[in-house]
Parts: sequence; structure tokens; C-alpha cells
Amino acid sequence: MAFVLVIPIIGALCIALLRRRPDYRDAASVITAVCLFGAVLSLIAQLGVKPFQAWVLFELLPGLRLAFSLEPLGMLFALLASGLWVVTSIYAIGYMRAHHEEHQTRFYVCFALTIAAAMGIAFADNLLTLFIFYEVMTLATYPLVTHHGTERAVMAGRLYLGYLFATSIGLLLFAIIWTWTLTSSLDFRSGGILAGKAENPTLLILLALYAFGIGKAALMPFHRWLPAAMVAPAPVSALLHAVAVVKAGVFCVMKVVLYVFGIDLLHDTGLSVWLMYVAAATIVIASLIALAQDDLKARLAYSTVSQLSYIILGAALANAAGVLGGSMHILMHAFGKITLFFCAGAIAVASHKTKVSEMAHIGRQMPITMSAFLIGSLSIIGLPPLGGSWSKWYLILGAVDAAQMPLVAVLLVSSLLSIAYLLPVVGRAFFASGPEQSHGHEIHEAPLPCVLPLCVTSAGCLFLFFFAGEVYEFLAPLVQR
Amino acid sequence: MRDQVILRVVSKITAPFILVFGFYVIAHGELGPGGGFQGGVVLASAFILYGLVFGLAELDAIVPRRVTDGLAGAGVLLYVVVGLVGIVSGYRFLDYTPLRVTGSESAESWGMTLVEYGVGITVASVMITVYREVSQAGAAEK
Amino acid sequence: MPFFELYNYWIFILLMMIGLYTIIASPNLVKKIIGLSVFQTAIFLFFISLSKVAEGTVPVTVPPAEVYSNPLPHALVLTAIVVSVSTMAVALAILMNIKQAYGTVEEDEVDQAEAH
Amino acid sequence: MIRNHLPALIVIVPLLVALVMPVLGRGDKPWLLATLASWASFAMTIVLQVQVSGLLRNPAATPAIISYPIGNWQVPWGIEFRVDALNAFILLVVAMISAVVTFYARLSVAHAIPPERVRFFYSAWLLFISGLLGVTMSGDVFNVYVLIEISALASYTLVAMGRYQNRKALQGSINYLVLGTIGAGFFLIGVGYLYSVTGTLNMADLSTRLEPLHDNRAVITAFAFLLVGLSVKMALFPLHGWLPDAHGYAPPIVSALLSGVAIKVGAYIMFRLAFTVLGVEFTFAKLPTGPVIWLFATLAILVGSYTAIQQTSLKRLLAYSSVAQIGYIALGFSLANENGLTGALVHIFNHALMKSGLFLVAGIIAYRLGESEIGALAGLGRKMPFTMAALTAGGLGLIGVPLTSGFVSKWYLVSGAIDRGLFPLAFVVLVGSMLAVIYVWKVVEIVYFRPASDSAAKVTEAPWSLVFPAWILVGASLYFGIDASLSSGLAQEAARFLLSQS
Repeated sequence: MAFVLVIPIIGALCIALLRRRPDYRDAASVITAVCLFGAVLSLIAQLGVKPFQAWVLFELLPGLRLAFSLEPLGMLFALLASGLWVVTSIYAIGYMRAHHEEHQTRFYVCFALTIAAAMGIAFADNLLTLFIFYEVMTLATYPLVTHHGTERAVMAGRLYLGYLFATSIGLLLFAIIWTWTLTSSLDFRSGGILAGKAENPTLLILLALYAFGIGKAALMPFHRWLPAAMVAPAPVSALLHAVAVVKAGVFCVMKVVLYVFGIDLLHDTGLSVWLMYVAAATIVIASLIALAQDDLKARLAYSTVSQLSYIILGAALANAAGVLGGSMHILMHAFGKITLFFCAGAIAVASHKTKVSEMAHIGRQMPITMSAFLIGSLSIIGLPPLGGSWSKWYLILGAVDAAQMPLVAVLLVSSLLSIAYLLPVVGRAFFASGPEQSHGHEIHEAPLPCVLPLCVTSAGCLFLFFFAGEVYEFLAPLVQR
Repeated sequence: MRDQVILRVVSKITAPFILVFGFYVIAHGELGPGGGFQGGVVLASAFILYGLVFGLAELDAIVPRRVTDGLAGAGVLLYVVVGLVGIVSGYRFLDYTPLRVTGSESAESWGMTLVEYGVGITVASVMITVYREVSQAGAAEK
Repeated sequence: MPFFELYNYWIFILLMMIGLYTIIASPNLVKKIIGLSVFQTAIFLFFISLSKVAEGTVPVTVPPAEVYSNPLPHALVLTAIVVSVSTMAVALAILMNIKQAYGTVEEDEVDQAEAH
Repeated sequence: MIRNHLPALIVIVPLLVALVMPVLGRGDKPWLLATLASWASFAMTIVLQVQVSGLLRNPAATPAIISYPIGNWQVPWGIEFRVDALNAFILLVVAMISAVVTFYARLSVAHAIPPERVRFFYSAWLLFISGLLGVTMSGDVFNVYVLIEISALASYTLVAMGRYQNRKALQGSINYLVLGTIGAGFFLIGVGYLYSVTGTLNMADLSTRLEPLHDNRAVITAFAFLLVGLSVKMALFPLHGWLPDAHGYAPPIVSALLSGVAIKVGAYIMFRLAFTVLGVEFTFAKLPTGPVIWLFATLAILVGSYTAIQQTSLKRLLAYSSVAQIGYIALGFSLANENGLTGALVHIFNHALMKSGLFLVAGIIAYRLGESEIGALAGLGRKMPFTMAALTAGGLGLIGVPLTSGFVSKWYLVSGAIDRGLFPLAFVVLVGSMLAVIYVWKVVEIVYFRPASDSAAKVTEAPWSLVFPAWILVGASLYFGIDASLSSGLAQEAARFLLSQS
């Protein structure tokens, strides 16, 4: 268990020490990623064998421990973050070198620290640990967002910190301390700790504080930081702002719903109905905004905002199908969205184009990249035979179970909307007749370290369609009564 | 004011009496109205009067800066040492018991007298210093 | 008439207000310090007037008198006077430095000099 | 022998050394002696803390009370030093911060003050420290006044010594003097009223004699005067006007002690009077002290933080931040329940570490750059990595990021507010943290993300004798954020003691 936390930190140290030798440094980054993935995989064996004893690092105050434990959802998140880190670090090497970025050491160090924070969040045994690593993650990603050091990057950094700190300190911490005073416990327990400890208005306020306080889940109106963070280099957007950071957010919401409130409590009291509709509104509105974005990364960012709310919706439904669908969507969306971001980065590397309107004709010049983009898009939209179709299927099932027909409609409409904002990119790239090459230099595929990862992840999308059953089995203990 | 004969003569005559009165007030402190604070101020007034009439240079000649600076510390030091004697000889801080005069009913302890002298010395030298600093700055103005 | 019986409080508050008014209203720092001194003296008067016992005499008599004023507040005031004198000394020393640094002890002129 | 005389010796040692200072010559001797004296005091406070605290000897034991009658005059006629769970804790804070800051002082003072004045500086410095230590232990309200004024007088001169760097220090000092004296005067009037109804000045004696007198108008008047007087001394909004100039222009080490410790001692006297002398019943049930302080504490937190955001000088920014932090302490005080009081007391401890550490960092910057404008810090993140890391770590503590000690205090304060059902106040604490994010990040952003100016290009890391003490404080503030059992345990013990007093 300790390995999982220590490996990325050691990796960060090695990267810092090797700053004078870029080749070794980049190798260290990849090796750390592989080791971490191995360590996380080895933990699967311990899952479910016996009731896992929480590993207590230290006690902050009596009853307030920094402790870690294993459970399926956290395992899924850890696997996802560490697995995709391997791919991303290879991609990052290609991207950063091709772009001749400065401060590469700082970049890799912060990257490793962010992953360490993600591991902390994934295995957190209580709300305090979760909160601490949540804040560490905010701090560790800040230098990545402001990486370019330009005025725009600094402004985006302020927005990023402002939103995330304001929500986490003002609302989330408030909710945590309130929970503490109500229950004298912050541990994650199956079935929740709040049941019987508080009455309806209090619970309702608490749920709102948690849902909005976890700003990383980008529930509207606290979503502005995510599009702003797109000034960061593409690998950051890919791994962090499509996978680690935002998924940490929805993962936290999921954890709170499952282990602090307990789905029975939410289901029986109908507390979370309003949350379903906020999530549904976010899904639709963010999709509409995405339609209007010309910058490819901004369009993807709003798509992320919309897709995250699917997961929150799943949590808010508070029934088996909803929770499982939401949890699966963490995985499915991660593979789809990281592919899209990889593609956006590859396009930027190869052609220095970032706007959708400029991308006419590019499909012929970069066929592999754009094919991967198509696969990723279809997975996000939710068409078989790609992973995304399963999670959407379960979400719709959940909505039907909860007898919320309007939500079923929302899910279907948003799929149509995502077709409308994703597929035109592909269509334009392949079929629109682009301008003749004016600069005289031909656009080719991006370098191999960039192309390889996006092939892997798009293959992953396909693969997940066929192995969704295993994922379902893996997550099933979450909702066992 | 150096040319004012009356002032010069009167101040020279009165200065010793002021000093004696100052010491009287200090020494009488433990039994009657008086004590280190008042006595110290009276002592200082003799010097300040001298300084007013004869000028700063003359005052510096009879009590140099170093002396007042040192005495200001020394007075409080005396106070603290008396206090520490209490501790060293096994009583409380500032306990006068070890310094009690034996064989005399009316006399209070040496401790109290010493403390009063300490306070008096400090107050006197601080008052002289204050006067000196202020008048020096005034002289610099002109 | 209780209103005048407690005249010592009235006088002390009046003096205190005069002191405070001077501190607030006067732009001259020396006058402010004088105001401060008046303010402190008012408090000493308050303490002294507390200790007066009707028909009481000086507490130091041998043998002790039947009715005598409380000597403790006098001792307290004495200490407080020493504190106030020290405050005055420090204040004047700072004022001398201000005069040296700015060439004035008028607060508005000091502010003006700082604004440039 | 020494064990029984600790309360007296803790004050006497620095006092004695202060007196011999003027005799010493130039050079490092005054500093060396001052450091020895302050560390001796610190060592003795640790021993005293162990003697008093039940927590350190045996978790089940109740805290002891040590009374030391000066001159062996019988209490309540004589004057006593009285050490219990509350002031042993405050004493520890005062002595600890003074010891570390004095250790740091050598180069900083040599840089800020002309050599012929250095010994006088240390003399006033030690008087200041011994005054603060004395106030903390005094069990007699009049003595509190005298000792507050001794330390305040020393601090006026210390602030004025900032004139060698910036003549504005003189203005700051005279304003501080006028307001400080008025505050002390109000305190003295309050003492006078209490004396007029009870005829005693001893705190323990006062509390028993005041019990039947809670409806007496003189007592209520006394409380009003005491509260206002102490609010000036602890710079509670809106009586904080003197603080930014005094703390902003004083020599850096003086600011460190003023901001870290001196205002906390004022706060301590407030705790002492409200809980042990007048009693919770009188202060919070009979009089509307709670709501009044809630209002001012809220305003202090919001206005202080907001004004800090607008500052362009690092030291003034830190000074305004202190105004806000005093608001937190007052807030915890006014909650008057166990969590709230623990939060306030542990914040006294934690904030002392953080703020003194930050002022020491400001001193390092002044030592290297000769100024403390925030703009001048551009790009120093690479030139002075250790100093700037300390700045960042201390700043994170002010925000209250988890794993820094600021988080622990805010945790208790918010729980205290929620325990009382005062959700808006809990929210205010958190809003204060968000504002702190802005003013801290404003500095951090410039330090790390703005290219260095030409003048800063040659700057190198400061000598270790400056960086190391700053890191002791900042490091301690981080340590007590990770393992808060000691700091919050002692604070909790003190809070329970306070609540058991009525």
C-alpha cells in the first residue's frame, strides 16, 4: 500500500535530481509510471480477499487520521490514473520535445506529484485524507496550468486556484467539519455514516455543500476553471483535465454518496432529486456551449464538463444501475476523452492548429490521428461497439428505475448534442476541402511517441466494450446490500 | 543664564540641601511618605537645576554621560540583586527575611532600604538623562 | 443630591475628555502628548478620589487613627505616575526624532512630507 | 533550588541581562548574551509547562496551579505570579518565539541599526520580552497594567528604531504610543472600578469577591473599560489603526515579536479576565459580549484580509493579515465553548509560529534586497530557494491548507461555531481563508512566476544564520499541522480549565 504513494514521490525526486540530463529524466518518468501501475495492479489481489485493514499513516488530532484503505471504486480510479499515466508520460515526452517547452523538469515533477495525490485520493479511508490529497492535487497542478508563464496562463492559473480553493475551503471543508460535529467520524463506511445522525434540512444542505464543494467535479456553476485550465500543454489537459483531476472530483462525489450518505439514505429520502436535475442541466448546457467553441481544446473541455455530470447524475440516482453506470462512466469517458486530447495535442504538434475551423483537410494529412479521434468521439457519444455505450446504457437504466423519465430524455438528447459537437470535427478534417498549403511545409503525422499512445487508448475504447462485463463484476460490491 | 549672579549663587547654595533632602526622602521611604521614586526625582532636580543655570557642558563635567548610563542600570541591578539574595538564601524572590536587621525593633530590613536606593539611583539618573537629551536636541536646533 | 455627591467622577471624566479631545483634535504632536498626559492624570485623580474615606486622616500615624484613608491607591498611582513619566519621556524622544527627520512636529505636515 | 523559583527567574533573567547591556561594547557580545538569556527563559518555561500541565506528566491528571508570591508577602495582599494551564501555554508561546527570534537577530539587527545603538536595541528588546513574560504570569490586575506598559514602552522604542531604514517608523511609533497609552489608560480605569467595589487586585481574590456583585453597575462599567482597553492592545478591529504602521515599519525582528506574540498577550488578558476573573456567566450570559465580539471579529477577518490584498509592501501585508488573524482568536474567544476556545488558543500558538516565521523571512528579504516591496521579489524563487520556500510554507499556513498548523486552528474554530449553531460564523472563518489565498498567492505568483529584475539577478541565498531560524518556526508550524496532538492537547487542556472556572 505504501508503495503506491511513495513511488510517484520517489519518481518526482529522481526527476528533480536528473534535471541536467533530459534523457535519463524522461526515462525516469516512464519507469516510475510503469512501476506505479505494477504496484497498483498487485493490490488487486488483496482486494476482497479479506477485510482490508486501514493503513494509518498518522493521527492529526484524536479521531482524525490520515489513513488509507482499499475498495473497488478507489481501485478502479487508481488503476485508471496510473495506467493512463504510463501512456501519457510517453506521449508527454514526444509532445514536450516536439514543442521545445521550457521548464520540463518542473513539468514532470509536478506531474508525478499530481499522480501521487490521485493515489492518495483513490485510497483515502476517510474524508480528511480525501480532502488533504484533494488540496495537494490542486497545488500540484497549479504550476502545470501556468506552465507557459504568459499573462493568459497566469490569469488562468488564478481562475483555477480561485475556483478550486474557494469551493473546497468554503463549501467542502465546511461540510466535512459539519459532518464531523454531527457524527464524530469521517471514515468511509459502506451504507454511510450520516444515517440517523441528522434530519432532513441538514442533510439536504450537506449534500449541496458536498456536491458544489467538490469543485473538481465541475458541476455548474462552478465549472469555469476547467475550460480556463486548457492553456496548459496537451498532456496535462489529457491526463489531468480529462482523467486525474476531474475524475478525482466525480470520484469524490461518488465516494461521498456511497460511503458518507449511503445510497439507501438518499434513495429513501429523495434528497438527491434536485441534484439529478442540476446535473442534467449541466449536461445539456455544457453540450450547447461546446457546440459554439471554435478552439478544439475548449470544445473538448466543455464536453468534459457535460460528461462529468453524467457521473454525478449516476450518483444522484442512488440506485444500483445508476451508481454502477456512473462508476463505469469514469472509466469509459477517461479512455475516450484522453484519446481526444491526445489527438488535439498531436494536431497542435504537427500543424500548430488549435481551432476547429482551421482543421479542414487535416484528416488526409494525419489519417491515424484522426481515425483515433473518430473512435474516441464515438465512444463519448455512446455508440457500440465502444466502451461508452455500456455506461450510458446503465445510466439510462438507472433513470428508468428511478422513474425519472425526463432524465432519460436528457441523456438521449445529450448524446445527440455530442454527435453535433464532435463529429463535425472529424467530418471537416476528412471531407472539407482545405486551403492549399501556403507555408510550403507539409503536415505529417506527429512524432511516434505522440501517435503511439493515442492508438493505445483508442484501442482501449474498443476493448472496453467487450470487457464491460468484467468491469461490472468488479464494481458490483459497491451496491451490494 | 550664566551671567545671572543671583541664580548662580542661589542654585549653588541650594543644591546640597536638595541632595540631602532627596536622600532623606529615599531613606525615609519605608516608614513615611517618600521612597525611591520621589527621592530620585528630588535628587535629579539638583542636577537639573545645576544644568539649567550653568549649561550642559558643566553638567557633563560633574556627571558624565557614562556615569548616568551606568547608574541607571546599576540601580535596577541593585534591586534585582536584592531580590536574588532572597532566592539564593532559600527564600522567595524579593523576600527581605535574609536581610533583616537583627537587634533593632524599629528598623525595617536592609533589603527594603537597598531596594529604595536602587530605585532612587535609577530614577535620578534617568531623569538627568531625559533632561540632557532634550536640552541637547534643543541646543542642536539653534 | 447624588448627582453632585459623586462630583469626583464628573471631574475625572471631564478631564479625561479634555485629554482625549486634545489627542484627537490637535494636529500638533506635542499638544497630543500633552493631551495624553492630561488623560493619564485624570485617571490618577480618579484613583486618589477613590481612596478618600470621609473623615479619614493620613494613614501613617503612630498609633494608627481610627478612620484613615486607604493608602493602597496612592501607591498604585505613584507607580502609574512613573509609568506615565516614562511614556512621556519616550514620546518626547520620538518627537525629537520626528522633528529631526521631517523638520516639523505638525502631523499634517509630516503626512504631507510623506506623500511626496 | 531553581525548580521552585521558575516563575520569578523566567522574568528576572532577561531583565537582568537587559540591564547590563548598555555596559557592553559593540560587536556580537550583546546579541550573544541576549540569545543566552532568551533561551534560558525558554528552557525554564518548558520545565514550568511540564510542572503545570497534566497532559505532559500523566494524561489523567488535572493541571496544577503554581503560585509564586513575590517577596513572600501573603496573597491577596502581596503580589503573586500565578501559573496555570492557560498561561503556562501562552508563556511557552512567548518564550519560544522570543528565543528563536533573538537567535536570528544578529545579522538582521546589524543590518538595520547603527552599531553604536545595537546594545541599546538589545536592552530594550530584552525588557520587551521580560515584560511580556511578566504580564503572562501576573496574578494581579494592577501588575498586569504595569508590566503591559513596561513591554509597551520598550516596544515603542523598538518600533522607532525602524527609523534607520524608513522614517515612517517614527510616525508608526508615535501613533502606537498614543493609542497604546489610551488603551492602557482604559484598562487602568477598569481596574480602578473593580478595586472600588471589591477592594482587591488579586485575580483569584477578585473572582470570588465579584461573584455576588454581578449586577453591580460599577462592575459592568469596569468590564466595558477593560474590554475596550484590551481591544486596543490586541488590535481588534476597529481599534487596529496603530498596528499596520507599527508592524509595517519596525525592524523586521521587532515586527516578528509584535505580530507573533505581543498582540496575543493582550488577547490572553482578555481570556483571563473574561473567564477566570469575571466568569463565563457574567461575560457571556449576562452581558451581550458574544454578539458584540462576533461582529467585530467578523469585520476584522474580512476587512483585515481584504486590506491585506491591496498592500504592495510585504511587511504591511503581513501586518494586515495579523489584524485578520486576531479576528479568528477573538471569534474563538466569543464562542465560549470548548472547541471554540481550543481553536482560539491553538491559533495563538500556530499563528505565532507562522507570522513570526514570515516576518523573519521578510527580514531576510530586507537584508538581501534592502526593501520589502512585493514587486521586488520577482523571480527570487530561483535565487533564494530556501527563503522563498519558507515564505510559501508560511503563507500556506495562513491560508489554512491541510497539513499546515493553520488548518488545525480553523478546524477547531469551525467546529466550535457549528457546535453553537452559528453557521454564518463558520462560514466567515472559511471566507477568511479564501481571502488569504488571494493575498498569499499574490506574493507566491510574483516570487515564482515572474522573471527576475536586473537588480535581483545578482541576489544569492541568505546566510544560514538567518534562514535556519526562519525555518525553525516555519518547520514547527508545518510539524504542528501534521501532528497536532501536543499543541492542540495543551490548548484543549487550557480551554477546559477556562470553562471549569465558573
